[in-house]
Amino acid sequence: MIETLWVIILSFSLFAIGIFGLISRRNLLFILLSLEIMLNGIILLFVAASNLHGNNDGQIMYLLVLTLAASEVAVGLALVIQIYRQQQNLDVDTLTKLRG
Amino acid sequence: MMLFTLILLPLVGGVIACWSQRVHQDAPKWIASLCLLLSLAFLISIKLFTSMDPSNLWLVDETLAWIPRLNISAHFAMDGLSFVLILLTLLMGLVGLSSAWNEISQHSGFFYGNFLWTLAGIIGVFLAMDLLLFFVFWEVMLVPMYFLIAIWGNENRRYAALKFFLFTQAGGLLMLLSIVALAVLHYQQTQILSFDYQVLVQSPIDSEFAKWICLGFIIAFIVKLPAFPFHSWLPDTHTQAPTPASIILAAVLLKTGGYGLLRFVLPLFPDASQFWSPLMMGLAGISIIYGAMMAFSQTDLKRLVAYSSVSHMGFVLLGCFSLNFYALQGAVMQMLAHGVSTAALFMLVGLIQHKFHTRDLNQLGGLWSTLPKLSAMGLFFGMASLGMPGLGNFIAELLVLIGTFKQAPMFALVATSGLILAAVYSLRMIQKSFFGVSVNADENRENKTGHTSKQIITDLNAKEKITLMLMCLSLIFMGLHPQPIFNLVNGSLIEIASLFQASFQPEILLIEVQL
Amino acid sequence: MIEAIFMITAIVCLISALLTVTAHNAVHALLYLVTMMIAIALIFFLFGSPFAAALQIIVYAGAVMVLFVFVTMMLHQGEKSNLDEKALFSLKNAKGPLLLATILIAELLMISVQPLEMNSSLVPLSAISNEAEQDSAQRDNTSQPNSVKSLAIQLYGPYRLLVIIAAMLLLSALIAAIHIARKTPKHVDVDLSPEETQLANKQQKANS
Amino acid sequence: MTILLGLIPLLPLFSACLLIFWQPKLLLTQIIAVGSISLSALLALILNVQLWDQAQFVLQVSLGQWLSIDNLSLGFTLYLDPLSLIMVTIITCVGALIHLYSASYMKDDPDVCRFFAYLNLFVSAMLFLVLADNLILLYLGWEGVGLCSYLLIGFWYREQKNSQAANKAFIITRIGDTAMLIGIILLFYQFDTLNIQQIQLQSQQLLQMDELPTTEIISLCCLLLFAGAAGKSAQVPLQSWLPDAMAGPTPVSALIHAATMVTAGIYLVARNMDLFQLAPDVLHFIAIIGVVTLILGATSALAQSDLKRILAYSTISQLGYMFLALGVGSASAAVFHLMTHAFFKALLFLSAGALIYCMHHEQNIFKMGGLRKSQPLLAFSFGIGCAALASLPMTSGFFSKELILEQTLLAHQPLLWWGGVIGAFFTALYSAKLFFIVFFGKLNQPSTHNTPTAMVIVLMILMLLSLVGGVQPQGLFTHFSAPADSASPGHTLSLFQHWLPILLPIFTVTLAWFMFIKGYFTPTTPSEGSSVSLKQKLHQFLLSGWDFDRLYRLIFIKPFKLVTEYNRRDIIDLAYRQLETFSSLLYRQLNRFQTGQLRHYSASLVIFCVLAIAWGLIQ
Repeated sequence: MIETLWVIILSFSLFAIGIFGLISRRNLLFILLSLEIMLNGIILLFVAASNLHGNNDGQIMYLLVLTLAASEVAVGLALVIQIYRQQQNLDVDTLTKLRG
Repeated sequence: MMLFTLILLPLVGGVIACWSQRVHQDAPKWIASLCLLLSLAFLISIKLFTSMDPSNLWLVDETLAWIPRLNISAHFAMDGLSFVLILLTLLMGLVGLSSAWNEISQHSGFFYGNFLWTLAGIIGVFLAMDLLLFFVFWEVMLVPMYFLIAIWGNENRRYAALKFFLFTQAGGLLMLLSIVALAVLHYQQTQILSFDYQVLVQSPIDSEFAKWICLGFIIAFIVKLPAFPFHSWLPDTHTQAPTPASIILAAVLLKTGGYGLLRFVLPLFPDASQFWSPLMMGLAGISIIYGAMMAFSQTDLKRLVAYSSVSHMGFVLLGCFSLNFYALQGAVMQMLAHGVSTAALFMLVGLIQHKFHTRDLNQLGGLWSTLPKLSAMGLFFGMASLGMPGLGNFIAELLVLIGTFKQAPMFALVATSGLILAAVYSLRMIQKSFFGVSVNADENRENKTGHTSKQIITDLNAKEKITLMLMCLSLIFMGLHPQPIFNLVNGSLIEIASLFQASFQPEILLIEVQL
Repeated sequence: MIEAIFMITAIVCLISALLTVTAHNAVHALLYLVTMMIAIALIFFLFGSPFAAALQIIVYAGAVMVLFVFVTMMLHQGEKSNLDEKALFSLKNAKGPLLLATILIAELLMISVQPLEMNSSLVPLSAISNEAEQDSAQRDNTSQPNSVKSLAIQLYGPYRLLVIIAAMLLLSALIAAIHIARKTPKHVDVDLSPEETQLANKQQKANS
Repeated sequence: MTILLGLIPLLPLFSACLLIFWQPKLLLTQIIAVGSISLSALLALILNVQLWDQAQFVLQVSLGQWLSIDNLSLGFTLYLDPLSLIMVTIITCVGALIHLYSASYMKDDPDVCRFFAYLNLFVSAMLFLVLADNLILLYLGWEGVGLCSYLLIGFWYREQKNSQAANKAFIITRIGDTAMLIGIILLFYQFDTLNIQQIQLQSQQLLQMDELPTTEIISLCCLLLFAGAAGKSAQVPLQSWLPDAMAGPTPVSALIHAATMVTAGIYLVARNMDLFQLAPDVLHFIAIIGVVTLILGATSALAQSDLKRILAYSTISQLGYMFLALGVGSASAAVFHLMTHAFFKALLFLSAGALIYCMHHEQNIFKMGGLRKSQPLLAFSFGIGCAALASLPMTSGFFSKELILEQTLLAHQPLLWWGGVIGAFFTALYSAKLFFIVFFGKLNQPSTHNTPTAMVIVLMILMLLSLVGGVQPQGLFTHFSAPADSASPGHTLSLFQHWLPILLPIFTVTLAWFMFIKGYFTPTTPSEGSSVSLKQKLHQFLLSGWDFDRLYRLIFIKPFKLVTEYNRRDIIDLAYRQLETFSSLLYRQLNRFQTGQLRHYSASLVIFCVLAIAWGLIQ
């Protein structure tokens, strides 16, 4: 049988890798990618939990997260395109117009 | 329903006035004056036609359901004290109106709307018996006054309007806090959840929190009645407010603070106010002296009159907290007399500013030669403000001093030195503005003749003369024959005074209250 | 046996995640990400929820990743952007985030270890069918857990609000994406090379 | 008869209101003003005639109820008894004469109507003061009189110094009045009533009881009442306003600062004599103050060069005499001197006014010499006035001042008696000096036009009164048959003490004549050299009335101005503005956290999560 511990370790590590990517990468696209990794880590947990407790709530939650991920990516990528049009590069550190 | 219509009249009048500007340019003025006269007549009719049984303190008492779940009812009641103050409000409303007649030009509809809504709010404050209703009207009267100052004020009116609003708002919130705390404590002790004054006054709460709740109320009212530490909003507001707004502000808005002390602090917290009375009398003493000294050093006329009203309201605070029957009568009388005299002074200063476009004392001078009637009025009201016997202010200050000397001679001594300082600053005001030779009246006439025709400065016109003359007569009436006012206010003040002096046996309690 | 498969897919998943994060070339990163998603789909399958696995592959790996590929294709300048990428990210100047990520993993593991001493284990689909009968009684007649039928019943039973919200979410995202990505005249045309854009701007100024 | 009494104070009040509101032309104002005052003078005389025979009489008329709260009940009731009858007659008669005089004196002044309105208002306030039956009505008259003196001193408001003198007068008297108000309030708590007669009755009962009850409160009340009197009658601590009050027109100085207002203080103490008997040490203090003021006034008058200021200082010293008489307990001597002083001082002021009028507003005495020939009438009237002032025998001044000195002796106060005698010496000296300088010596400025007829008539009447005024009104003594007067009938004056006050004035006048011949009375020119001689310093010291002005400016005015000027921007307001600056400072600091860098935000997010989890783990 699959050890719950291992699943948790896997999803947490995926999550951590995602965070590492989020902070270290300066290209907006890669930030979105690492965001996806974090999401996958979480989805894994949801489904594992649903299986562990034997009911379908986890899977329903998985569906919701899926729609969330999809819409988030859509809007994110639209923004990326617009930014690219204005800045011609996607380096996050140059986008500081919203500072205080 | 009578009292509710009394509040509704100015409200509706305001709406019509505000709307009627589209119909005709100076329609709002007439509608506003009509509405004020109507409500004045209505008030008098209420007083005359209600039955006069001396046993029941309240002339008119009506409750309407408002928030049944929390047992909060729109409970209006009028007794002698609130009747007198509402009468003062309406009269000063008319005075403000007459001074705004030809001074307010741009979007006057909105101005008269705000003007009447402020009055409605003030009348509401004087009638509300339910604490939350009182708080609602306390805020309602602030908002239109804020607009009055912020839109039609003088040079940096926004700063002043904001400062005025913030000060009173902070006080108001503190009051809300103490209202809720009072209700909760009252509920814990007597299992009745009620915000109603008449219910709360039956069973004063006796816990060590009572002191702090009482302090909350006191601070809220002291901010409004500007006493020493919280007075710094008054001079700025008065210098920037347009004349009608500063008339209403000085004549009536300050009295809501005094009324609150008399109505809500003293009866609801008898022992707590006994505890706080030395501190408050000290504050009153300081504000009398501080107001007078500040008034002495001002060069701006409106600031000077503002600081003088801080000093005068110090007497009201002294009168309220010396917990003695004479002093309470004196405090009420001071509220009325100060209302009339300061309103007149502000009207005169407004006229001077309107004619000479300056409020600076150093540039004024020798007005007696150019404007004899205005200066004569200025002299009269200057004398009233320094407490010349034969006028209302003297009677008030005399009674307050008699009351305070019995309770705490030291504070009374400080207050009497305030009398001397009052003479000092009002004489300086009279001398610098009316006597002597006008410093630059001749020069600015020469260099002005270049482009404007010699600006002929007209003396008082008929309307202003009538209003000022009426105010003089009312002050003299209050000075020489104050008995009707004392009889009116007698009932409620005996109620309050009997809480404090066990030995106080008002043998005239049973006399029939007659006008 | 399932344990072994799980271990392998987990390792594959981790490696591909690490590679996506540290890749310089955008397309490589995308591909590594796709492999990770497929590995996760396999794990779902191992858990005994085939519907989730299918969805993962179809929607997530299929649709979302393809979207990414499209966008990279639009924005990728080929070699120039690879060079930029090397400038933008290098392991030696990513020390801070690395440290942070490791601390985070350590903490999360410490959390997960403590409450779960009672080593409950996940049982694949076939073994748990018997306990499901008792608790399925209170739920309305789901034949057996994790099957698509019971999922659908639940989805359109108690959770119908969730579906509506998800639909609304998708719709709004759709509209937002279209609106944001719309090409307004003053924007430079992304697929023109820089020289052509100056040309277009001159023409625009001429005729406006 | 009570209606007559009621009418006396109300007539001038009506005419004042009439003049204020109607402001008729010159002739009509004169008629109304002078008419109303002379009418009330007539009424007063009628009352005098009717009540001449009755020794003790009391007339009361109530004009209305003022206020009644709890047990404080005040009414507008007028109370007439011999003392107030005398005061009323003095005020109305002298007032009428001065009104007649100022009708012609002020006829070319543009706003005459305002002048007469104030003058009428003043007389009615004074009458209310004198006829008041309770202390608050007295205080109403008291402040009304102060107000009118302020308005009249500052009548020519164009010059800055006039209105400043008016301010000074009002504020100094206001200080005295506030002290008096405190005294009245304390009295109210002590005797539970403010009615003057009841207070006197209760204090008489207290006097009969051998053990005196809480005396220090009563003596405090008496002291405060005396402070009010000192303020109004320009006694030592509060006397610096009277010389400056000469800035007003001369009839004003004559009426207010010689005859009526300054005597209000004496009337107050005389009226409450029984109360003051309860506090013997306060009476003694009053006597001492009287002597000190008496000497101050006399010596300062010597050094003055302005005609009206000399008369002002002489008024201060004569008031000192009256307070001396009150201090030794003989109110009758004080009131008698008050009456005679009213007449001859009014005469002096009015003739001074006439003098200035014909010397076209020249007030320096050293510039008017040898007017004996050109103005014989003025010389004659001035002579009688100065004689009465110097209390030469057979003049009214002689009888009253000699009576005061005798009373001081009877009250076993030899020291005070000597003070009085020295004062009398100086008074005689400066009045003789004044007379000789103005009317003898060489003529250096011709007097142009002579005095109008109205003024002449008034001067004649006043001359008559100041000569014949010596006869003591019979009613005065019976009213004050207070025990203090006949305290020691056995004690007879020694020969020396009897004759000295009679011979002293004659001797000093001849001494003054010699000094005038020798030329001692030349104006002391201020020496330019740094070393100011002692004579210079003494002259400066006396000229400024013992330098009280500089003292007050140093103690009160300078610190007050310093503090108010420093605090003009209201420290409390400053505190609130600091609040404002603090919040904007805080804003700038916190603003630095929003760098706009996306990675900073996400990093801070993660750091926070790490810390949160760490904290969770530690718990």
